[in-house]
Order: sequence, then C-alpha cells, then structure tokens
Amino acid sequence: MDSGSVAWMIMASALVLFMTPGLAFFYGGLVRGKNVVSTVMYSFVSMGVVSVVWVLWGYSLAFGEGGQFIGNFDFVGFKDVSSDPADGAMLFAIFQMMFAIITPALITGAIAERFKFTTYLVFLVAWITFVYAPIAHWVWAGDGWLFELGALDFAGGTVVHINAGIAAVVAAYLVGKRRGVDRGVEPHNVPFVILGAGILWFGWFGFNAGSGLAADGLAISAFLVTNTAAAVALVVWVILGHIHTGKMSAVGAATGAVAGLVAITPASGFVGPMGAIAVGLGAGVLTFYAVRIRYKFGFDDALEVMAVHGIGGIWGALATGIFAVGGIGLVDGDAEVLGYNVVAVLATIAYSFIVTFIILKILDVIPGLGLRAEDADEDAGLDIALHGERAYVGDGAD
Amino acid sequence: MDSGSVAWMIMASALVLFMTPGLAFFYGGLVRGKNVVSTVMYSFVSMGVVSVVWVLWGYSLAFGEGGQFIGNFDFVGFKDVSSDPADGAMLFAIFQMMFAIITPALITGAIAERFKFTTYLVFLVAWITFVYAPIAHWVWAGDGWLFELGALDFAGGTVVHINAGIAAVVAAYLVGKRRGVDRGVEPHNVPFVILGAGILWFGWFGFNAGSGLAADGLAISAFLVTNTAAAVALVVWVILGHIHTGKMSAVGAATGAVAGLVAITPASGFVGPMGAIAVGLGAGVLTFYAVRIRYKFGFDDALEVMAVHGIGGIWGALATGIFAVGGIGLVDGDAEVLGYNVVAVLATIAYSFIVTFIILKILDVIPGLGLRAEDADEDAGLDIALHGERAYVGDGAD
Amino acid sequence: MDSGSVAWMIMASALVLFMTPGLAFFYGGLVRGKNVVSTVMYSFVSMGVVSVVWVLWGYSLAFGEGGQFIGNFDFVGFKDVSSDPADGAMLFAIFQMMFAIITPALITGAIAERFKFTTYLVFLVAWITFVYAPIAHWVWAGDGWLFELGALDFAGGTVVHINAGIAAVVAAYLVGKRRGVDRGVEPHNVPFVILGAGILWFGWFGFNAGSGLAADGLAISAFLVTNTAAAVALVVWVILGHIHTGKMSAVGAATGAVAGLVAITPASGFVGPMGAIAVGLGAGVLTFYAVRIRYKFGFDDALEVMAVHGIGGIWGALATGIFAVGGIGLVDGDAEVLGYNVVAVLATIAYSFIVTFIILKILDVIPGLGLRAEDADEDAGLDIALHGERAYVGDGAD
Amino acid sequence: MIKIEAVVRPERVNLVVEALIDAGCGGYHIANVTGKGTQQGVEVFTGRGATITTRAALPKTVVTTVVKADKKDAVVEAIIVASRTGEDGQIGDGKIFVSPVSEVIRVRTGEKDAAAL
Amino acid sequence: MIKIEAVVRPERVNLVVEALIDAGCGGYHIANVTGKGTQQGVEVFTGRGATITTRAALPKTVVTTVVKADKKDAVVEAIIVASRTGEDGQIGDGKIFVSPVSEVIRVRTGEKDAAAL
Amino acid sequence: MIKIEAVVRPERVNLVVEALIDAGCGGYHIANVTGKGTQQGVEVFTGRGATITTRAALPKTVVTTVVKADKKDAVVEAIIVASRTGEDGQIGDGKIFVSPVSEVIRVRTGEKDAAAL
Ligand SMILES: Nc1ncnc2c1ncn2[C@@H]1O[C@H](COP(=O)(O)OP(=O)(O)O)[C@@H](O)[C@H]1O
Ligand SMILES: Nc1ncnc2c1ncn2[C@@H]1O[C@H](COP(=O)(O)OP(=O)(O)O)[C@@H](O)[C@H]1O
Ligand SMILES: Nc1ncnc2c1ncn2[C@@H]1O[C@H](COP(=O)(O)OP(=O)(O)O)[C@@H](O)[C@H]1O
Repeated sequence: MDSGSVAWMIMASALVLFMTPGLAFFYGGLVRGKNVVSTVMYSFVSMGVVSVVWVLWGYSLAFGEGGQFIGNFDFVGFKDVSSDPADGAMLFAIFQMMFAIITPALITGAIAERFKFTTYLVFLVAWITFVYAPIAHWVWAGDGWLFELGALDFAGGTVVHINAGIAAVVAAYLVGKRRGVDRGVEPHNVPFVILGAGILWFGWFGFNAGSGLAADGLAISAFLVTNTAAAVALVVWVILGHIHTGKMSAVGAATGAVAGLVAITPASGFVGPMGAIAVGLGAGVLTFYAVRIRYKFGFDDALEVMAVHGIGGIWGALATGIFAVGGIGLVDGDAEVLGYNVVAVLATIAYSFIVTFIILKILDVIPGLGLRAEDADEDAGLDIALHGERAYVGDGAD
Repeated sequence: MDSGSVAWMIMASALVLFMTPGLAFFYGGLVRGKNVVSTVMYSFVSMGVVSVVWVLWGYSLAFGEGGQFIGNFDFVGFKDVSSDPADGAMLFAIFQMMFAIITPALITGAIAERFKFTTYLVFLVAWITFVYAPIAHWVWAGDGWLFELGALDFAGGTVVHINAGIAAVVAAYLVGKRRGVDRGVEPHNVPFVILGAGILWFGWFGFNAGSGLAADGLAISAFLVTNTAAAVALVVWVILGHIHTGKMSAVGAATGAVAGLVAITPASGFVGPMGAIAVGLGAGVLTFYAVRIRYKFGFDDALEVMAVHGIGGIWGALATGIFAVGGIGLVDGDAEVLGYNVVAVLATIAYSFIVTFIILKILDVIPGLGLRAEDADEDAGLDIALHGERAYVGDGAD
Repeated sequence: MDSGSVAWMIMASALVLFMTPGLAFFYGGLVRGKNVVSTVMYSFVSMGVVSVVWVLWGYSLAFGEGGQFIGNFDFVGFKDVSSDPADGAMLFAIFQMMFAIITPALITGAIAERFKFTTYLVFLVAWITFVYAPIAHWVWAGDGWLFELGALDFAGGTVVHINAGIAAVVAAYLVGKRRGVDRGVEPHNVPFVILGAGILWFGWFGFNAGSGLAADGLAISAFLVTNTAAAVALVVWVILGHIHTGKMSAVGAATGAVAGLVAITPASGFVGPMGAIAVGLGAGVLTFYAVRIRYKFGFDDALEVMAVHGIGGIWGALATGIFAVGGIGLVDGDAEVLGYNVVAVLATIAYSFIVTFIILKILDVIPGLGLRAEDADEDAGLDIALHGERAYVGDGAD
Repeated sequence: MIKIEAVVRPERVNLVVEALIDAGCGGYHIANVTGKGTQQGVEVFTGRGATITTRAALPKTVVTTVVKADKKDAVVEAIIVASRTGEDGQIGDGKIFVSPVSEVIRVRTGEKDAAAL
Repeated sequence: MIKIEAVVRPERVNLVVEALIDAGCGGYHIANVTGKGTQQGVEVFTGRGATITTRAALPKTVVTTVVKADKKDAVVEAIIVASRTGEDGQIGDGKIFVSPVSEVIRVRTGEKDAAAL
Repeated sequence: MIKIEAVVRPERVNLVVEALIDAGCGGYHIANVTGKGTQQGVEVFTGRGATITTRAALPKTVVTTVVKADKKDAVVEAIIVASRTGEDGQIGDGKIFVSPVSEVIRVRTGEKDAAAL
C-alpha cells in the first residue's frame, strides 16, 4: 500500500469511527426526552466494548484463515497483524473494526427506550462473536464461502445492514413493544437527527470509498455513487412525505438520506452514476413504504432499523446484481452475480435471525440479566433509572 | 494525480460536504426556536437536490467546453467523466459538486424564518442552473471569460460568496421583512452556532486547501493562511463587540471566524501568512461594520449573508489583487490582477443580481408557488406549519 | 515528505483543530446552563488568539534553534518557514499550532463558571508564550534538553496533558471555589458531552497518528493503540461507576474515553496493542479514583482537568517507559527511558506550576484585570453577565 | 370560574388533554416541571467519580385549565380516568388542585368570564 | 392582591412585559407552555412514514404578575393592547386569568403584601 | 389548603426544596421561568453588530407547593431561610405568593383535600 492509500485508509477508518457518535445523535434525536442518554449510550459504549473484543478475538475470528465459515485464533490480540503498509494487515483490521463497532449500534434503534443496559453490554460481546464475525468471514475473508461463491458486497450490505436489520427484528420482537406509545412519538430533538445524519453521510464516504482499500479511481467512483444515491433517496422521501401529508419532514429527509446510503453500500464499488440514481430511487420508495407497512405489524422496531437498514440493505444487495457495470450486472445481461447475492442475502437473513434469537433467549433467562428494563424504569425513562442522568437539566435544578 | 493527491482530494470533498450540515447548525442556532427545523432543512435539502442536479446537468453546464460564458451538455449524467485518477475529471467534478451544494444554502440565511419551502426547492434547481453554473464557468472553466482574462479566485470568492451574498440581498428584498422582529432577535441556541462555526472552520480546510487539487506545498500554504485569517477576524469581532458593548459575544466570535474564512477564500492560494493577517483584519472590521450599516437599510437579511459573505467576499477578491505574492499583487507593485478581480466582482454582482431577481419574480407569480409563507404560518413558526415538526419536544408532550 | 504524507498531515492538522470545538462541547455540556456560552467560548476563542500568537512568535519561540531551553525569533511571522513538502517545515508548524490551541483550552475546565473572560484572553497570550512554548521546545525541538536527554513523548503527554493538568491545579486554586456548588452539579446537557467526546476521539487520531509526521506504519500502529486505550478506559469507567452506584453513566463513559486517549498520547508511537490495553486499564482505574480523591481536597477543579489530563498524562508518560516495545521499555528490561520520562514529568510539573502561578498572580493584581468574575455575575451566570448571551432562548422570549 | 391544575405523568399528557376536550373544556395549557411527592426523588450523578445525590429529578407535566365551576366534577373525573395507571393507580400518578378564578378575559374580543372560556 | 396570568403569543411577550412595566407592575415572570383553545392543535409527524397526528403543539407564553387589586384594570388593559394582533384580534391571541392572592412576602426583607410588591 | 408559590434564584432551589421537606411539605414541583422585579433585566445581544437590548432575561425558578393552611408560616419561613442570600438578602432573592386552594385530589386513590396532601 503506498503512502497515499495509507493516508486515505487512516482517514477512512477515522471517518467510520465517527459514524458511531453520528448514529448516537441520529437515534438520540428520535426518541423521547427521557431516553436520550440511554439511546446515545447504546451507540457510544459500542466504541468501547467492540473495540476491545475486536482486538482480543473478534478480528481473528472474522479474518483468520479458519475455513469457509469462520476464522480462527491466529490473530488473537492482533498477534502477527503487521503494521507495515506493504502488508496492510493492521490497517485493514482497523478499518474493519470500525464496521464491527457500528453494526450492533445500528440494531439498538429497534430496542431503544426499553432494553436493559447491562444485558446490552453482554449482548454486544456475544453478537459480535457469534453473529457478526462469522458473517464477515463468509463475505469478506478470502476463504469465506460467499466470497468464494462470487457474491459481491462492496462495503457491507449483507454483513452490516441486512445483518443489523434482521437482528433488529428479532430483538424488537423479543423485547416487546414500548409502553405508552400508542399515540405515536414525536422525535424530541430534530436538530440532533440532522446532525447525526450529517455526520453519518460524512463518515459514509470512509465506509464506502474506503472499502477498496486504496486511494484510487475505485474510491473516487464509490464516493460519487454514495453521494448520489443518498441525495436521490433524500429527495424521494421528502416528496413522498409531502404527497402523503402536505408537509416536508426534516426527519424524513434524514431518514431518506440514510436509506440511500444503506442501499448503495454493497453496490458502491460496482455501479456508475446512473446506477446510483436507480439505487437511490429504489431505496427511497421501498424504505418509505416499508416504514408504513411496518406500522401494520405488531412489533415495535422503534427507529425503523428493519425498514431502513434491512430493506435498504436487501435492495442494495439485489441492486448490485442488477446495476453492476462491467458486464456483471443484470442490466448488462448477466444474472450470475444477482443469483449469488440472493444467496448471500438469504444466508445472512437466516443466520442472523437464528443466532440472534438464540443469544437473546439465553440472555433473557440468565439470572440478573433479562432483556427488558422494569416497567417503572421504562415509565420514568431509562436515563434516570439506568444511567442516573438526565439528558438536559434546566437552570433551576442544576 | 498521484495517490496522495487522490487521498487528499477525496477527503477535501468530504470536508466540503460536511460544511453544509455545519452551516445548517450555524444558521439554525441563530433563528428563533420556532423556525429551527425550517432553517436547518434549507441547508440539508440542498445536499439532496443540488447533488442530483449536478450529476444530471449542473456539472456539464458549469464545466463543459461550451465557450466563454457557459458549458454544454457533454457531461450530462457524468457521461465521459472519468474516474481514473490520471485524468482526475470525476474527482474534480465531485469536489466542485460540494461547492454547488453549499452556495445556495448560504443564501438561505437571508430569507430564513419566512421563505416558502416548496418554492425554495424549485429555486434551488433554477438558481444552480441559471446563476451558479454560468458564473462557475466564467471563473474556473479553462474557456471561461474571467479565467481567460486573468482574474484570480482560488477557492470561490466570486462564485460562492459574492454570488451568494448578492442573491441574498435580492431574495431578502423580494421576500420582505420578517414579521415581529422589530425588537431584535436573540439567537435561540448559541452552542449550535459555535458547533456550526467549528464544523465550517474544519471543513473550510477542504474548501481552500483542496482548491489546488493536490497534496502539495500550495495546499499547505492555503491551509495556513485559511486558519490565520479566520483567527484574526475572530479576534477582531470579539474586540470590536467588546468596545461597543463591554461584552464578548460568542455569536460574534463565530461570525468573525466565518467572515475571515470567507475573505481568505479567493486569496488562499496566493497570499502568505502576513497577507492572511491583513486579509483577516480587513475582513473583521469591514464585515462588523457592514452588519451595523445593514440595520439602517430596510431589508431584512436575517442572518447577515450580504454583510458576511457579500462584503467579506468582495474584500477577499480585492485583497487577492492587493496581497498576492510572487509579483502579482498590488503590494508587489502590480495592479493588473486587482483590475481583473474588480471586473470579476462587478460581473458577478451584476449577473447574480439580475438573474436571481428574474428567477424569484417568476417563482413569485407561478400559481401554487410564491415566495412567502402565509402570515399565520410565519407567526406559528415554519417548523410546525410547513414541516409538521417541532425542533424540541419536552417530555410532557412526547 | 511525499504526497501521501502531506495528505495525511493536512488532514491530521484539520482533525486536531476540530478537537477544540469538540472540547468546547465536552466541557460545555458538563457545566450548568447559565455558563454554557462562557465555557464554550473559553475553547473557541483559543482558536483565534493562539493561532495569531503562534504565527507571530509562538512557533518561533517553541521551535527556533535557540538552545536547550527556548527557541528564538528566527521564524517570527513564519518568516523562512517553507511550505515546500520536501522541507515540511510549514506543515509541521501548522500541526504544532493545533496542539498549542487546544492545550490552554484544556485548562479552562478547571476554572469554568467563574474565571473572568477578559483576563483569560491575556492569560492565553502569556501562557502560550511563557509556559507552552518553552516546554514544547524542551521536549520536541531537536536541541531541547529533554529531547536530547532521551525522554520519549510521542504526541504530547508532558507538553499538552501534564502541562495543562498542572496549570489547571494552579488556576483552580488561585481563582477559588465556585459559589453554590456544595450539593454537586449535574451536567446540564449530556448529549453535548457525548458529542464532544466523539469529536475528541475522532480528532485524536490526527493528534496521535499524525505525530509521526508521515502516512506510514507508525501512523497505523499509533492509530490502533489510540483507539484501543480509549476503548479500554471507557469500559473501565463504566464498570467502576456501576460498581459504586449501580448505574452506568454516559458522562463517565465519555470521561473514561478521554482519560484513555490522554494516557496513550505519549505512548502511542511506542507501544503495541497489548501495551495499549495496559495503558487503558491503568488510565481508567487511576483517573477514576483520582476524581474521587480530588473531592477530598479543597480546590474546585470544576471539570477534573488534573484528574483526567494531569494524572492520565503522568500515567501515560510512565507507561511509555514501561510498555514501549523494541527493547526500550521496562517490560523489555530497560529502565532508561522510564528514568528520562520521570525527569520530563517532574520538570514539566515544576515549570508549569511555577510559571503559571506567576502569570496568574500578576494578572490578578493588574488593574482592570483580576482572575475572578464578580459574585453577582457568577450567580447570574457568566453567559448573561460577560457575554450578553443566553445559551438557549425559549420561544417565549425570542 | 375555577382553575384546575393537574400534575400528571408526562407519558399520560396526551390522553389527559384528549379527555379534557371530551369533558367540554374550552382550552388548556401544559408545562413541564420537575416534581416530588410520595414518590421519592431519584439518584443522579452530581460528580464524575460516581458521586450520587438524590434530586427531585422526576419529570412531571402540569395541565392547567380554567372552566366554569359546574364543570368541575366532570373535568376532575376525566383527568383521573386518563392519568391513573393500572387498576389501583401507582405512586406518582399525580395530584389535582382546584382553586378560584375571579375573572377571565379573552384578549381577542375582550369578552369576559363565562363568555371568554 | 391579585394574580394576573396571561396566556399570550410568544412573539408578543416582549411587548407585553414592556406594557406591564409601563402600567406600574413591580415584577413578573414568564414561562413557555404548550396550549390549545379555540385555536386548534396542529398536525405533527409521529411516525416517519408520514404518520400525522394532531397535538396541542402550539407554543404559548404565560406571563404572571401579582399586583394590588386596584391596578387590575390598568394591567389587564395593558396586556390586551400589547397582545391583541391586528385591529380585531385573531384566534389564539390569548386569555387573561385573574385570581386572588392572600399574601405576598419578599424574601430579601421579609416585607409583606403591598410592601412586598 | 393553600398554595405557596416561591420565585427563587435557580442556584438556591435544591436548598429550598430540602427545606420544604424538612418543614413537612408532602410534595412540590419546580419550573424554570424568566423573571424581572426590582432587579433589572439584563442586556443581551439582539443583533450581531453589537446591538444590545434589555430583556427580562434573568432565570428564576418557581417552586410550588400546596399545604394545609396551618403549615403556612413554617413553610414560608423555611423558604425564606433557604433562599435569602447573605445576612440581609440581595435584590432578586425572590418573592413568595400565597393563594387559596379549594380542593385537592390524589389521582391514584381519589383521596381528597388534607388526605391527598
Ligand atoms: N403538596 C404538593 N404540592 C405541589 N405538588 C405536589 C404536591 N404533592 C405532590 N405533588 C406533585 O404531584 C406529583 C405526584 O405526587 P406523588 O405524591 O408522588 O404521588 P401520589 O399522589 O400518587 O402519592 C409529584 O411528583 C409532584 O410533582
Ligand atoms: N380554558 C382555558 N384554560 C386554560 N388555558 C386556556 C383556556 N382557553 C385557552 N387557553 C390558552 O389560551 C390560548 C389562546 O386561546 P384560544 O382559545 O386559542 O384563542 P382565543 O381566546 O382567541 O379564542 C390557548 O392556546 C391556551 O393556551
Ligand atoms: N409582582 C410580581 N409578580 C410576579 N413575579 C414577581 C413579581 N415581583 C417579582 N417577581 C419575581 O420575583 C423575582 C425577584 O424579585 P425582585 O423584585 O427582583 O427582587 P426583590 O424581591 O429582592 O426586590 C423576579 O425576578 C420575578 O421573577
């Protein structure tokens, strides 16, 4: 790796790390004022817990040469992970760490305002180990079975977004519906939502344009299509919202942008500007109506993780197979990649669903853990109850 | 372009994109609490709309080889815009896209708290097409007439700041004065103003140090003078404010910093550290008193776009001609560039004024559009009325 | 310096600059609602004042070849500081400028909510000149005595953190205890604390991974250990807090992360991943209990600058001597560096203590200055009293 | 006329105001406060090294409505129904305070008392 | 003594308090509330897929002042003038509530009633 | 029963509520307001070019408690002690307003008046 690529990949890693506080604000702004600290902490604490897990064994499990399904323990504690740019291993491991940090944080949108925080810490460790690391291995490790099959996922449509979306469904289902939200919830701080979306968009350039691991033409192209898909989906959400209500929601704009970013993620190394517009259009429409359909179901995916990341990710994975240029996409007459990506999507859904389910069921019955905060704590707000902090303290109450 | 320059230009593009959410907060903090969502959205939505316009035809109009005054349609949909770093076209097009996004967002400071949002979306499309693209072509395209003349504008003093400042005057004049602001307005959230200014300062390094399109000595020098001018103007504003009131305003500090950044923009590739101090001093004093003089005029440029960006930009363009080193500035005895820059300033003012005026007049009479929100909506606040959202929702009203 | 390293160092400089607004929010969230503007301004204004001082004489004093103890005036006004990347001088000077900006801003955590703002501006100038520049010279200039001795401080454990921590003790002691805080203070805005910590973490990659001045393996390794130590200390604070209270504080998580970042700073170029875990563990435990011990002392270091930066920095300097790899650390059987670092720590403590004390004593007696705001101003809040601004203005009071 | 001030749980306020309208109230306003009663204050961090202090940190919402005296019982009943949690209620469900109002004026028209409500 | 509580439009509050002082009030305090009356609540998003619900989302400001009973008419009149919008007023201009106060104490001096105002 | 509303300095509110509990109050709620009295409003920036305007910008806190009438003197005294600054107090220490309450209902149980406090 030459010094230009090192420069870019260091920055890209920093950008992806910065997405997690961004997510904290995106999610934090959407909840009620009594659960802000809690929601923000779900994301922030992942920067601590997952970093440690990744260094100790996560990276090794995900990228050790263990076979088709899982890595091994060769790189435990980053042993033999060389910092030499010529090798690039440590830089790759760092970059990948940032993906591992944000993925479980994405899930927390589904369980916000009620999931027990201590249990969440254990969940983080288990989920990275048993769900994230294997799927990352399948898709991105040289000996992973989906990689070998030929499935294409440039920057994490399956590993990150579909995975998080499905885990979100499971978690929302198992933890149950929030108390007292039948009349709907207004986001308590819209500027925070926009701040979070702005940081996410900014950081996503690292996420996607960094996934080629070089400062080259591929990074440039990935950058462009990332921005384009986000922009299109933003506009689609604003317009659809206006059609339905006559008003233009800022939260809708932010959600649309994120949906576009999600959908372009797997495709960003493979499609051109026109493909990006198609991906953005599809993402905007599909995720918008996915949210509306979600309302009809019983489960309370509080911040629409399945609709935005799950559906957005699935669409992105399929769209990669459809719009990939260079003779490998459906529009170029080749359905092979699309087929492989369907397999990758289905495998991710199945595995994420089952193993997340098992993990949560176990956590639920372990004495002292359990998934859900006490009713009284939920009513008072998790901030005061579990964190001993109020998000905002007026002058009169220092 | 070598990989180091690619790395830097990708990051610079991301930085400039990040300025737009920064601007959203800078502006959002300055308005009243009932118009925060609206003000933030003016900026945020530009990331959607202008990105799309730029990919579809904006870039082609601005940088196609169409002649002295306007580009052509060769690059529509980014056709034939190569992502190959050796060519650099796509990276340049991306970097320029970020400038196009933020420029109309700057204008919204003048029309905040009353401009109709749906009309604004149409305005964005029209203004980028008919005002921004031509002026960008004049100044930066190889065959643009101001470029050929020899006017120097390193990073957008004319194209971005003077252009936005003049359009702001026109728009503020046509949309009219806000209701109920005779007693002055306190910014509703000072920390947001500082957050916005901090992000803008951070992003501006991409704006200016990226405008040489390489990771080289010019970028380093541009970085230094950018920071220096911002710092000087910040200090000037704080001191002048203290002289007038005995207090040191944080909003003043933030405004001064932005004014310094604006003024150094065109000069950043041409002046040295001492020139930067001069530019910052001039910017601080001129923009501070420009704000005070603005009060005497009838028009309600709500967030001082003309004073800060217009006057700051004009001063910067002239200062480029004065302080440019290497034998081309007035202090080195050469008035030629100064003369060309005067032409560039006047041309930008005239063109921006006239075409912005025409666009807004047309939008005003189109049925269903119109420039101004209903009085009742303005009184209730645009957030609730046009966006269906309150910026902040207290616990008691989820 | 090749273009890749230029690209990285420009970005690293921008990242470190961005830390100062980050710090403004970290600190701003921790104070009471009536002192937010004031607290944020202490940091933000440093971007103005110190930048100017640095360009005019600060850099020259710190890095001119003046001898063992202080630089000279060769580079006043950045004269003869070449922007040529082959030389790298200007890029180094810029990067160092950002360190000089944030260091005095760190101190303000100790004196928040009561220090007089006009005096603070003078203090900034004096402290950079008489305290920061000399110590930076000792440690980092080629002819500095600690550098020659062989003390190792990769990114500023002594110059930045211990220095700020000790100055904080002196300042907190001399300005005295805040009025009316006997019952403890709740941070008024927890999300701001997390936002600040997120930005600091993000920016710290520039701080540490930039301190090798190249985009190379050292930068990669420094990046990894920075992230790891922060993560570990974050987790330690959350767990210790939970043990003591049964709740998991977000402010604690943020503080722990910062403490980890502080401690790894001097060590980041010398330790490996396992060393980073040790540094983080030590930092978490030591700073946590340092805060608890601080309560027993009389002085009101409002935002725990000594506990976090002072103790964290001292631990980091010693840990560098202990865990440095490549045969120079205690764990490799060599106590030499540890010895030198003990000297560096003691010298920094002594010099910072004495000269900060002298500066503040002089400022205290100069007519018109004085260290402390009027009691009435402190009670009303410094925001209104000294800045003429309220941080947040409700709708009802435009 | 009388003023009815109800301190209720924030999460109930939307139900309460709906009930008010149904009970025939002409208007109301709501404000967020921090309260303490039988329900104890809560422990919050007041220092970073795990220093915990009890504060009256529970958010409550005050709903205020002025009505004609004869509507009192209906309104009070409506508030109780909407704000009591569970069958038997829980500590912290809130309190209702009734106090006299001697005059009401509608700004828009200058109408007085009953006509202004 | 009497207490006058005026619910007014936020954008008028600076005018109202100026008028209060001119009318001879010794002091006042203001608070932001959310209100509903003849003026209907507004539609706000309560779900991202364009779900809209009506909420009492209108911001209002309550200005509270305690004055000697004989100042009542002057103060009420001052408030009306300052807070009525346009010639004939508009829906939502606000309401004024007058109620009895039995005692006033100034903390600083312990002075009581009229002397404390 | 009576209602006691005390406008106090925000920095004193924790002391005041402690004193309330000690004086036997069953509950209270606090709210942040902006106030003006003898103590003048303050100058704030209302324009960036150093335009300064006087606003009633002083933050105050209102503590409200409803108690049985016979507790009035003890409660008032407790508030005064807790909120007066220095020996002789300072301008802006605050005011206490006492007014009648005709009825109190506890939502949880439906208990009335004294039993509800
Ligand atoms: N005497 C009082 N005066 C004013 N407000 C009170 C009083 N007692 C209770 N409150 C308010 O009512 C809320 C609920 O009262 P609480 O006593 O906790 O529950 P419950 O009435 O079910 O016993 C308190 O949080 C407080 O805000
Ligand atoms: N009965 C009431 N009790 C308490 N507050 C009221 C009542 N009626 C109205 N208000 C307050 O006064 C505001 C203005 O009243 P509204 O009825 O909308 O206008 P108008 O008085 O012009 O008909 C409302 O938003 C609400 O806050
Ligand atoms: N007549 C009044 N009606 C309502 N609130 C008042 C009145 N007078 C004073 N206040 C409130 O009490 C606070 C302190 O009163 P002030 O007159 O400034 O001090 P002091 O009572 O020491 O002279 C004011 O800021 C205001 O909020």
